[in-house]
Amino acid sequence: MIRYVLKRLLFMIPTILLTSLIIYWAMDLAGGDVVGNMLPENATQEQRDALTEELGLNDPFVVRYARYMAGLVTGDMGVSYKTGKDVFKTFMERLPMTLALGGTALIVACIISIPLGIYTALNQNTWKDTTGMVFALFGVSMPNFWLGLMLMLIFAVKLNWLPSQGADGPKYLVLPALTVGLGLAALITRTTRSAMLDVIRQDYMTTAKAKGASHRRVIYYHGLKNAMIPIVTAIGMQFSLVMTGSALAEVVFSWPGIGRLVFESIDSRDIPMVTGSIILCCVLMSIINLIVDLIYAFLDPRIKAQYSNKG
Amino acid sequence: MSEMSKAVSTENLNEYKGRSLAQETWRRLLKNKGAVVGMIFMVLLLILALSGDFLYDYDTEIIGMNMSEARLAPSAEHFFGTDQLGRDVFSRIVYGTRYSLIIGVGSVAVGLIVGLITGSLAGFYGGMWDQLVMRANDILYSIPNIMLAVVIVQVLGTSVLSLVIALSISSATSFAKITRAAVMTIRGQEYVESAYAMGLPTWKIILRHIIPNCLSPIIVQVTLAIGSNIIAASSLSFLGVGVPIPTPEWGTMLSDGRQFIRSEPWMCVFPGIAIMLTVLALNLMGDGLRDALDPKLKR
Amino acid sequence: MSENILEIKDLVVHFETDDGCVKAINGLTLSVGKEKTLGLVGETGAGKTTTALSILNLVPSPPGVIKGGSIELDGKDVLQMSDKELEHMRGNDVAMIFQDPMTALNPVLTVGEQIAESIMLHEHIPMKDAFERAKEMLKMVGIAEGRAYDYPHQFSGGMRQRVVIAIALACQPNFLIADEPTTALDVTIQAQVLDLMKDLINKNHMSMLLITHDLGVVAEVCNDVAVMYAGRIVEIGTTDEVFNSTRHPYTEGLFDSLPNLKEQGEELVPIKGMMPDPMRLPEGCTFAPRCPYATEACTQTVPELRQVGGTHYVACHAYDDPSFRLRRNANG
Amino acid sequence: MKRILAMLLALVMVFALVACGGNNSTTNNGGSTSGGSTSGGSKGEEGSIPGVQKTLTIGIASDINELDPQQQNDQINNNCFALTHQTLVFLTNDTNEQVPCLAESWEWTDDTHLVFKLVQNACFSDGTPFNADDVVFTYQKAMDPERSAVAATLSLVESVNKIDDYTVEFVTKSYSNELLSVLAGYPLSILSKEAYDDTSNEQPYLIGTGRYVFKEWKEGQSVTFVRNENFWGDDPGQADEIIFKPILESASRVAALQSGDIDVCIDPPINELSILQEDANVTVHNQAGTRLFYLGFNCAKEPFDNQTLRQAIACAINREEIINGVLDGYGQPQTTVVNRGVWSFYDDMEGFDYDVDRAKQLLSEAGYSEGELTVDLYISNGSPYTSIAPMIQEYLRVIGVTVNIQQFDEATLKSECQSGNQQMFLWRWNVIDRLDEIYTELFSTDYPTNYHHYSDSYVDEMAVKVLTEKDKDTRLQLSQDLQTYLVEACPQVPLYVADLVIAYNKNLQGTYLFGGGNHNWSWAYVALD
Repeated sequence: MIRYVLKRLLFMIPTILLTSLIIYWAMDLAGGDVVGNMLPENATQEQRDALTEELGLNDPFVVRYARYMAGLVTGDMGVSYKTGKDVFKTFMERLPMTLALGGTALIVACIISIPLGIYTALNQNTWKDTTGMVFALFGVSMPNFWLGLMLMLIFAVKLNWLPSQGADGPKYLVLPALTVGLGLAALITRTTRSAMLDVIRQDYMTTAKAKGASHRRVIYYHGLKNAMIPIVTAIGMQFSLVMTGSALAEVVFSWPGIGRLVFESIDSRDIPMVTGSIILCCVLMSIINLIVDLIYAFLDPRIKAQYSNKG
Repeated sequence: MSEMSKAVSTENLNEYKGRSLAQETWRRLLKNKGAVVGMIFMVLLLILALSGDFLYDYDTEIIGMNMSEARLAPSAEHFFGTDQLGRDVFSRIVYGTRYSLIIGVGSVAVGLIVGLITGSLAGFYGGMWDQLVMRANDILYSIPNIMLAVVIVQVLGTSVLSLVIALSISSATSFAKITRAAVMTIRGQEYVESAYAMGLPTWKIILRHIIPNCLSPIIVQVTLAIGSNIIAASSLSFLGVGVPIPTPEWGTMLSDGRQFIRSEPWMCVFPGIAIMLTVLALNLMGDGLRDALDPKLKR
Repeated sequence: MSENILEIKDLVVHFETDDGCVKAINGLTLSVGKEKTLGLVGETGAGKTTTALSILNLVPSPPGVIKGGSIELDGKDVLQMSDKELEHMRGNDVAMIFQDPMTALNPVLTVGEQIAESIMLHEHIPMKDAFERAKEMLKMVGIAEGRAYDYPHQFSGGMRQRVVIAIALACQPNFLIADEPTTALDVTIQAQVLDLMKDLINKNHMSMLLITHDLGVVAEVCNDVAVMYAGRIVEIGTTDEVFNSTRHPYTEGLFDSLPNLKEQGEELVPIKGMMPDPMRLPEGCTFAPRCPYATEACTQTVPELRQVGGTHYVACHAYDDPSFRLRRNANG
Repeated sequence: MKRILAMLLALVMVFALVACGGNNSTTNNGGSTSGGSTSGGSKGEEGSIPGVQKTLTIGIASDINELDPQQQNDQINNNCFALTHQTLVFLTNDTNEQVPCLAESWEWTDDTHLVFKLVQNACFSDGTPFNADDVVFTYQKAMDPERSAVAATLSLVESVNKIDDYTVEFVTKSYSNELLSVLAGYPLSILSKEAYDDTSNEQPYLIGTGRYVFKEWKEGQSVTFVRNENFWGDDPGQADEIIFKPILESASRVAALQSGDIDVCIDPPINELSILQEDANVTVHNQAGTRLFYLGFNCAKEPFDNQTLRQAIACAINREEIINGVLDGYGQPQTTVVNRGVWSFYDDMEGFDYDVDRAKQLLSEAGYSEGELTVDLYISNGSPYTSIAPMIQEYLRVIGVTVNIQQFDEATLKSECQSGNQQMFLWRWNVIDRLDEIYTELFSTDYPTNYHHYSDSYVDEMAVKVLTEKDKDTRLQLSQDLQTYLVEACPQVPLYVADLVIAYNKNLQGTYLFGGGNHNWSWAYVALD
């Protein structure tokens, strides 16, 4: 097992190289005036040329990319064009915010969708099943900026229970997490439902009942553990989605997350920040996927066997 | 054994013989009320998408502006009210059906094909191929579709096509991931080994045995992805990399109507509801299809 | 009848599916004596497994509906029991061995855990102690203790069936239902498993309902035999009575379609026709269309079980005339 | 498996605690009145000065991006420097005149010498005294292109010399009516020479003589300033802390104001004003603006090198409809190129007002038949451009010109226009009092911000004359003639000057607002009722 984890970590290096190449090339392709973003409107052409020279933007793509990679290898991701702050530090400052938001949102999603998924699976094709589905779909078919605004208007403005935006303490987390969480709930509910439907008809469930296990235990202990594999896949996928996907929710609630950081830096062509943060996102994503795969093994011994002998 | 079959009453024999898989699935699909409602809605959408030009004249009624009627509340004359340029929201939604369907369905279709192939190969072969595909997935997954859209728009210019390509890339990654997970668990089953034993070539095994069996998680993802891609189009158009102005695409109408969310909510509410109903219809149909196709669910 | 552990009276079970109402069991009456083994024989689709599941009240509720009848286990009617009582009974008083070992075990739990669970549920002892007991059970069914930590996919078919048996016997139930325990196994393993079951039953003074379509297994293991056709018992009695002085035409048909080692050259005579469609059962005696001795009366009313010997009962109108004998044992 | 369930349950507990924990703290001190009374958090909490709320929180539309005055010229940053720094002269928001600030008095001794007498009792926030050395140091640094991004604005100044400790002399190439208002700009705030000499200080540019001192910038979250305890003037800041909070989504800003999380909402969306007006705790303030929005032409290349065609397009645009459609009426139309409210504003020339027939007639005169011409319209994404663009597209479609709209982020739009790739573009220009910001910067040949690529020697000469003409009446006449000439030449179609709209807590006092948004919050505070 350890060998497998090491192999995956080693594999991350070519991934990062490839990612940086793709993004650097993409930002190059995306064009846009980098220097224009940095200088005030009435800066003279000489000042523009001086800055372009200073940043080495006139050099051919290969030279710029090599220089960037040289920096990357030594852990220096360069400085943001827009704010002048170190890219790595800014990313790390915002990472806990996104993890907090993403994590809580996922918990919210799981609390809502796993029981709902099981409930709809148990009452398949009854009205309970359809209403459960409609509720689960409510989150994904409603754009999260709209959902966010509605929640904000109700809880912050009308009822004044919760702060409308900002990020100074746990109670600031409630509304954004709910907004993002509802968006995630749909896929997790659907996956739970179809997984449970498959599991309910299995013979070992009858064996469990024949042992005298209560209905609840059969469903939650025997059934859920088997159903967890596709559910964990869905959650793993959602978590990586939340990293950069909840940019709009972060904008609505002024939550300083990574989604918003990437969103703004692409808009202002802040190349070091975009490249740096997406590389770090990619590293994070690989780690998350690795964790999801390990959870697979923990959940499904057949796959663990596959990993250990595969090395 | 031959004389035995003769003796069996012919009546119940041909009853079974007649029903191929497709007819069987269709018959069972019709039993599921939700799926039927979903199908009817989708057929209606398809008709609207095709008949847009007959119902409305594009220049005058869809993008034509008359400020005197700007921002009217929903009324008999304008079912869904008018937007800030006085254009009738209802006709724009009806006409816009085609763009949203093209974006939603198109991007998911492309993504599905790419995802299925890479996912099943990764799941089936494992080893190097699996790592390659999965790591490529990690990369594509971490690149937000906002960035993909910006780059593609820069290369191809703002058009529905570039939007479809950008969204299909991000959908492909999720399909590949699901297919891989499904294929990995199914690959161990005996019927796959027996297919091997019969000497079938690998790609045939994948096509005939493995993919049909990992249909249910895929159908779930297809129906969801179409909805979320239509919504993603709205955030992209907010960034200016969506469909060109004045195309009446639902996602764009949603993000344009954003500023008026509290004062004139109908500009935002109705496109939102249109998307929501489409996603709901797709999912009910998808669910019905999933249950109908799943032989184990025969009762 | 001596004190019976199980008495089923007029059990009716239907499955209301989309395509129509499947009449799986139509008035089943059956009883199993204490420390006795009753073989339940019949073609597939006769309703054997449904009978087994109904004893544990495990018939899947959405499609399956128990229309009527009673199942008394140790004097208590299972169909009236509350969930609590059912949960207490299952695994403790009565246990079941399933047919397909490949799918009967939970793939994500270790074998030891699955056995220990039953002990833990009924004797309310912590998992750790239950796990030790589980190891002993494994030893009892001939599997090395160390393997308690392995997962089902690491065992062969035969070994898995042993685990299923270990699970069933974990709490020493006094009544065991075995639903074609050896069908999925090859012959050599089949013999081992049957021997194992026989001596475990004798050692623990248990009674068993053995469901099978293999008459050889019945002869070897069971005291009594009940022949089931289209959801009803058509003939019941001791193994000797049914094997040697067969009364019901269907039972005769079963024996005729069996290769007989003694008379090698004999022509095998299969039973004419096919199992009736459970959704459209014929009137009167369900076997009539395929019964060589069928008369007009057979298609009118459903024959009731009547006594034709010590403990030998048969449900066939032909015996209105007591002297009637099947060809097979014309002299008997 | 149990471990997973246990873990899930534990997380649920934590989350529930957080949620209800959150509720308890707000409900017990939450305001009882309906709607968004100032409740929760540090709101309504009294600061060190009795009757004054401890913090003043201002919700802004985008985050600041620079802390060094001379490296930028964005309004968002300048609003911060207004708190921490001061300039030689101060621009008033009523008469647009320069009044004494760090300079007591000043005079042009001759055409090329401007002498300032400095105040003697001023000091910086770290206590060091203010004198001529600081002024000389600040301007020498500002004029050096390597060390300052705003060197171009001082192109007229030859040198800055110290006469004595409290007198400074500016030597210029020629007399300029606009130099004083240039020096009033916040990028040219007076920096402390001692702070720069002290090499241990990494951010010497933070030291100023203003009423507040920079405390912390949490990127993307907030910028905080605390009151400068040893402020030299007699009217120090009232609020203990002033916080700028970037809230990008306009609807969120409004909700934040109503829920009391912020005290001032910059640029509330026009269509939500009616909702705010109904809210008893909020005052909606509206006054004439100074930012002119226009439709520009690239006069250097096909097809808009053709003046008649430009005039045809001008006649096709209906300004009133745009103002009602986009601004709900909160704006003033204008025909001339000088922003309404600036000295010598003259709008009575005939010009090219909305007249579809005349537009069609001019179009054919320009040599184009209906439906023949297709042009690109470059705009920046976000409002109001995405609302105006479709209207212009529609107006031109009516007269037979097809418009393709291309969206860019702001910086890219500016560079596209600068390099002349555009044909038509939508842009804006905020001018409070300096005419050279229009004539020179917008219409003089080869000036970097002359996105029209318009070049006319007559206009270049007139621009210099207006800049240097001392006599007021002749200067007025010159400016009005130039405006008439430029409207006829039609390098751009001026659309409207948007009103300033701002919403704030009804107890807000001491506001000092400018039509173009360069507000000075150093006197502002929230009075506690």
